[in-house]
Amino acid sequence: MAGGVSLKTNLSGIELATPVLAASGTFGSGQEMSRLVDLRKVGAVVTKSVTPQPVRGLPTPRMVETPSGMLNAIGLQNPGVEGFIEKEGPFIAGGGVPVIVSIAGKSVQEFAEVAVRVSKLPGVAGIEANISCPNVERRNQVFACDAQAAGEVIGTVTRMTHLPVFAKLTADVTDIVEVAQSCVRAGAHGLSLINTVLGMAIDVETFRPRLGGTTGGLSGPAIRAVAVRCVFQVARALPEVPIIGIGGITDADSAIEFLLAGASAVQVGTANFYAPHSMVEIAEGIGAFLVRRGMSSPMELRGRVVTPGLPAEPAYRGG
Amino acid sequence: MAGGVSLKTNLSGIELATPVLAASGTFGSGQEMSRLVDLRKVGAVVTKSVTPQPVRGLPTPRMVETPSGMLNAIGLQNPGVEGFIEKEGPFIAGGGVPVIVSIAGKSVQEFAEVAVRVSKLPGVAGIEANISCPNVERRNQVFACDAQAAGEVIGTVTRMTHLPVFAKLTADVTDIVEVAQSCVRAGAHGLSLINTVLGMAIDVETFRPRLGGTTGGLSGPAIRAVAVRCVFQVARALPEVPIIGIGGITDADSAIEFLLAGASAVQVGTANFYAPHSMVEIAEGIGAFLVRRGMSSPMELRGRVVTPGLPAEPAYRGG
Amino acid sequence: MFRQKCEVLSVKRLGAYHSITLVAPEIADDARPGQFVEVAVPPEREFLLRRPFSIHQASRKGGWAGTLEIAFVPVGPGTRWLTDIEAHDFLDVVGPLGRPFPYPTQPNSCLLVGGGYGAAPLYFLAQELRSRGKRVDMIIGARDQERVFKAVEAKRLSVQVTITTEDGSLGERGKVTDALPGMVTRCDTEVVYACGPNPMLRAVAEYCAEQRLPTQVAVEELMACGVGVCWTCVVPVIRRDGSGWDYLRSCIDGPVFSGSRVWWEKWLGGRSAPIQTPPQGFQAEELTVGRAASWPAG
Amino acid sequence: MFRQKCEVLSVKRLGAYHSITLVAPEIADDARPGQFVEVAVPPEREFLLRRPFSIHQASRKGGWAGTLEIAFVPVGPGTRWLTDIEAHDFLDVVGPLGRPFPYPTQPNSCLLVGGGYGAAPLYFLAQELRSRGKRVDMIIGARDQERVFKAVEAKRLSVQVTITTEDGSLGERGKVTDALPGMVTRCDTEVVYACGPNPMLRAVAEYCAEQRLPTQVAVEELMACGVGVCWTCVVPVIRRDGSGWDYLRSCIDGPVFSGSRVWWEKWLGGRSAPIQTPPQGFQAEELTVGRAASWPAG
Ligand SMILES: Cc1cc2nc3c(=O)[nH]c(=O)nc-3n(C[C@H](O)[C@H](O)[C@H](O)COP(=O)(O)OP(=O)(O)OC[C@H]3O[C@@H](n4cnc5c(N)ncnc54)[C@H](O)[C@@H]3O)c2cc1C
Ligand SMILES: Cc1cc2nc3c(=O)[nH]c(=O)nc-3n(C[C@H](O)[C@H](O)[C@H](O)COP(=O)(O)OP(=O)(O)OC[C@H]3O[C@@H](n4cnc5c(N)ncnc54)[C@H](O)[C@@H]3O)c2cc1C
Ligand SMILES: Cc1cc2nc3c(=O)[nH]c(=O)nc-3n(C[C@H](O)[C@H](O)[C@H](O)COP(=O)(O)O)c2cc1C
Ligand SMILES: Cc1cc2nc3c(=O)[nH]c(=O)nc-3n(C[C@H](O)[C@H](O)[C@H](O)COP(=O)(O)O)c2cc1C
Ligand code: FES
Ligand code: FES
Repeated sequence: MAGGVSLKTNLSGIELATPVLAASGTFGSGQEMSRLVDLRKVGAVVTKSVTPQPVRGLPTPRMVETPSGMLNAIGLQNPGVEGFIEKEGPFIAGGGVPVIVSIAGKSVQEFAEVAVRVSKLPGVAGIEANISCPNVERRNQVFACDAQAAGEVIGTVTRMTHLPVFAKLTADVTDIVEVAQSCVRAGAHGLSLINTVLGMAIDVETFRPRLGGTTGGLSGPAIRAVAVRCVFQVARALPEVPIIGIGGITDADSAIEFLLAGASAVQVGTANFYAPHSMVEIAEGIGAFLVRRGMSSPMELRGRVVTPGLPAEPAYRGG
Repeated sequence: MAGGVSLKTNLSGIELATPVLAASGTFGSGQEMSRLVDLRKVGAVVTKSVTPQPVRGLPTPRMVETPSGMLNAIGLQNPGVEGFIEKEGPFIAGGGVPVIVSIAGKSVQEFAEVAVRVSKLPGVAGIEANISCPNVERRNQVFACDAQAAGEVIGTVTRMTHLPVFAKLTADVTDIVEVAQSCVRAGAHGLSLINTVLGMAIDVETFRPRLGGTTGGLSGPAIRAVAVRCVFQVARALPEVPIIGIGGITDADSAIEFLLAGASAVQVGTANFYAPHSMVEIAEGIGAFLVRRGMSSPMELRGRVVTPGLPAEPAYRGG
Repeated sequence: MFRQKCEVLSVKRLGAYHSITLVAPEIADDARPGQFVEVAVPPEREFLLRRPFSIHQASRKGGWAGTLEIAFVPVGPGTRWLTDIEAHDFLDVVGPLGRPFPYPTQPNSCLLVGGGYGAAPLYFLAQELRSRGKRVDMIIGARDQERVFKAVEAKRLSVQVTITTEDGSLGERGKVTDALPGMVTRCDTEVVYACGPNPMLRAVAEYCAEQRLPTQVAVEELMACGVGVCWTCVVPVIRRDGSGWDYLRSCIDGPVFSGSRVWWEKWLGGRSAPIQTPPQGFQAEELTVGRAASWPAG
Repeated sequence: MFRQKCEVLSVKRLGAYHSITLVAPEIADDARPGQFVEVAVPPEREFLLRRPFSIHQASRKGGWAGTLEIAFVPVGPGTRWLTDIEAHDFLDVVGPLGRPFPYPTQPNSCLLVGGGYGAAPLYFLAQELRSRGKRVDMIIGARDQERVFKAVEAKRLSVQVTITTEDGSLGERGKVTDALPGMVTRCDTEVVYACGPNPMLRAVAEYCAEQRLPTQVAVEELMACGVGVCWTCVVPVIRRDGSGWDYLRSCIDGPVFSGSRVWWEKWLGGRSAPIQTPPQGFQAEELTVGRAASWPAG
């Protein structure tokens, strides 16, 4: 790249061509999208979350557009870990792009199962534990909404694999720093912030929820400010831990916001749906920005946000 | 109104001409806006939050636009309860529009002080306790982020006043139902959901937060889905409690979404800034909707959302 | 599948419809009837996602070589925005997408049934079928005359045509399904193709199942990506081996499915009359359209 | 204060500037120099808030009676959208807003200093001052020739004029503040009015304080509502009685403030040279412009 700039990024040991990754559930494993996107210019692909058994998912409608965002309620539809390996194994082994496998489960045990199986799969670069799903052993409370449960999952998964493990957290908690700390104590090699924000929309003509699953996850630019805040809070508390910033990233500037807030890399989700080329453009844009600022690596931006008046947080939500 | 429809709404004893209120901090006390809006067509005005002593507020910039929303960090600037009474007392006593006074404080004691003083003010229709502000007695944790602290404030305020008291909650919690229940147990006559969502934006040129207060509150259509979800969750758990739905309401349809989710009334905030007439148009739109559906009162819409597949919640955030 | 910035060659009004003809050589070259394209909306809007539109026409040869036509009725922000598009503007288009209508191998008498904008892809299909020596008949229906899409074109392309409108403002008063039995008999129909509102597809599919007529229907579900990665666009489809059913992605396993394998009751609710499609262990005796069954999953 | 749907009478280009003339009788009738209007952006955009623009011209009499003109440079989505506005389009406008420039009571020699689009309101002000028999001189500056707003107009309205550009492409090379001392001497300036980038206003105000010259400056802060209810647009201003300072709303207590009472250091940071404006107990000896001090707070 121009001006001695390199976008190469080392994420907890994973070598990436760029710090811009595809977010889970928005890019498959890369196979389908390879026809539209040059995968060599993609940092890595985080797969759709995989569970031990096949999951059929929720009834339609599974999405609804909201202002500057969308709600989705897929219900983790996936072919199960065996079906996943059959479908995606060869592609992943091919090594065209680093693949981080997102794993999910209804119990600590299920996470462990998938982690073990996935770790044996050639070519897998890392594991992202999607702990933003309901825990059947705790009245369906979401793992990531409970620091202890989150720590249990991560502790078990890290013991089960040699691969770097990223804990993917939700912003729908009173204190995300507490959950983050618990995951790091349990051995997480990095944190992925954030998953979608729980929301709902209602059809005023039919009086029905616009989603078959009633509630769903809000994504897109609408949640960007929330995600930047979460990355900022966690990075302040855990400056050593690699963070992947996620939430409403659509262009280089929004990606750079996350790096300045403390992220080492970013994931692009919803934008892939309408702008499949955006990850490549964002990486190029970051490169151009670095050149313009006379910097040589994205890491020079990490956590560089200047905050004189701290701690102003927790701020006056109420105006 | 046409077809025997009446928008009259009784909110915990307060008689309102329409179920559409002005949200705190977005409409003053009504004086300034009376030159642009016919206040007789406004359900009620919730004032900017008032504290015991004058508060100077945070340095600028105090706002930044975000996709389909805005962040604000005002820092509760207000003239203090005495200054407030001096400035707004006569207008409130005038009774041109029902006025609900929003009160805030750094401690339970401060809330009590303002509540007492405000209760003596002629013409005040009710009190909204903005408990989404930092509690100096608990390491600045926001009252509304702690069910117990929230309950303490509401318990004290309700004891100090004869006026109906609404507890205004934040969505930035793991379990908003728990906080809501605690407030209701403590005597809240109603709940206002939701306050702004904590967010942050960074200027990529200066590396500085775009807000003088570093973090700030996200408002506008971007948060609507989150607000509808909160109203839905709380209404399911507390079907008897009057709820005022707040968050990204811009038109009759978005207001009706909140009513269907379980709200008895709604507040309009950010939309007042760019469309001062919107509260009036929303009320008229609700009226037209009722006529079209052969209904006679907004209360007929309350909580009418049809949810066969429940409980799907807590839903699969992670897709 | 390609992503192209396509220049708008021309825009037309036909009754309630707007049509846009695009210069899109690669897409047009691969396009087959029943496939669709995803059109990007402009930046700085509060709505983000591409809008899917069936390929109404794709010309590989002749004066219109390399062009693609879509037709739509404005129903919301995206389609309203599209009505302002003018010649020489550029649209960001991804396509061709999805599984097209399969062609029958043995000689066949084909009845094409289109409701509303669902008629758009059927003329393209009719041409392809005729060029393969098939007999084509058509039923084109809509709410009213304004919404009947290209009645004249239907007459030009088919042996027999029935037009239906719900208000009777054109052709027979009623729904396309009212005209279905009569046409099937008159035309000795051997296979039915349908595109239109999902409830219409269901009625057609259920009637054809009763009559043991193979059907291919182009369904419509909300789509976020259009390319198979988001799993929002699924439809419940019975496995060919009857071992159960799956949610298949209508953007790549469809939008065209065999009408007898869509589990309508599960998808659209209510009770399926006359035939029920139970979920498990049900032998989905597929009524094949020649090699249709050999098409990709679904 | 009114809200009006205003028809666009005409749009113009002047160098880097676009200007829009609106039919807005009520607003034009009340408008005074230094006040502004808030223009609504269209629905379905990801940005929501009205955009504030100074009133460049407001004609109460003559051929242009009841019209209002604003001028701007496209810098972002709102202003970019405005560049597509054409005659006969309608804009949703709220105004007139804010505290206008006060006029001196005693005879005065007035120097008007404008930077970039900050020059826009000064011609309106110059006319009003002249009609009150004041002497008007002007310094108009910008980055380059393209951004010098209406140099000719400046010459027409003032006794002496200095044009400055940072790149020297027009007039003297440098900033308006470089030309300030010379002009003040040459013109026996008794009061200075300034509008432009906040750092420029600060430099002007600090120079004038040194020279004990009264100044009125029109500041700019981010505004969400423009009508005094959101408290986003505040500027730190020293109390007249010196008992301290307050954050005053620039949308109603301003945008025009007495330059000597804005606490520049607090607002814009850095160190204030030459004079410091300490926060507490500081006697803000206001340099009054005639009855200026008798204007609403600020
Ligand atoms: C494969 C496919 C092919 C299509 N072909 C055409 C076509 O040729 N011509 C045409 O006019 N339209 C077609 N559509 C529908 C078209 O995509 C939608 O009408 C369009 O996306 C609406 O966008 P909008 O912003 O104008 O309205 P929106 O506000 O997005 O939608 C308006 C209304 O239509 C509903 N809606 C939107 N998209 C869909 C959908 N995909 N399925 C069901 N309901 C929906 C919304 O829920 C809303 O009630 C097709 C859809 C699919 C999936
Ligand atoms: C009282 C007042 C009068 C004004 N008069 C004029 C005028 O006559 N002509 C003119 O061209 N502009 C004027 N402005 C500035 C104008 O309002 C902004 O340029 C405009 O809102 C930018 O909108 P946008 O969507 O095009 O760009 P945005 O994306 O909103 O802003 C572009 C850049 O300008 C900055 N910006 C936006 N608004 C302001 C503001 N109010 N103060 C400081 N920085 C800002 C943003 O932070 C961003 O960096 C005035 C502002 C105020 C407060
Ligand atoms: C500029 C601004 C100031 C606000 N000030 C207050 C306040 O003082 N007290 C309060 O309880 N809420 C305050 N709010 C929150 C609003 O009352 C409302 O809860 C929030 O904006 C969500 O509604 P909206 O999306 O319609 O704006 C403020 C919001 C904004 C945008
Ligand atoms: C349709 C859809 C499906 C998703 N599926 C998953 C998933 O399976 N696992 C997961 O961890 N996150 C999932 N996500 C969340 C995204 O990975 C990402 O965290 C979120 O969308 C925020 O990023 P964005 O605003 O860029 O989309 C999904 C998001 C969408 C929109
Ligand atoms: S629309 Fe995304 S998978 Fe079909
Ligand atoms: S802009 Fe809202 S108070 Fe000034």
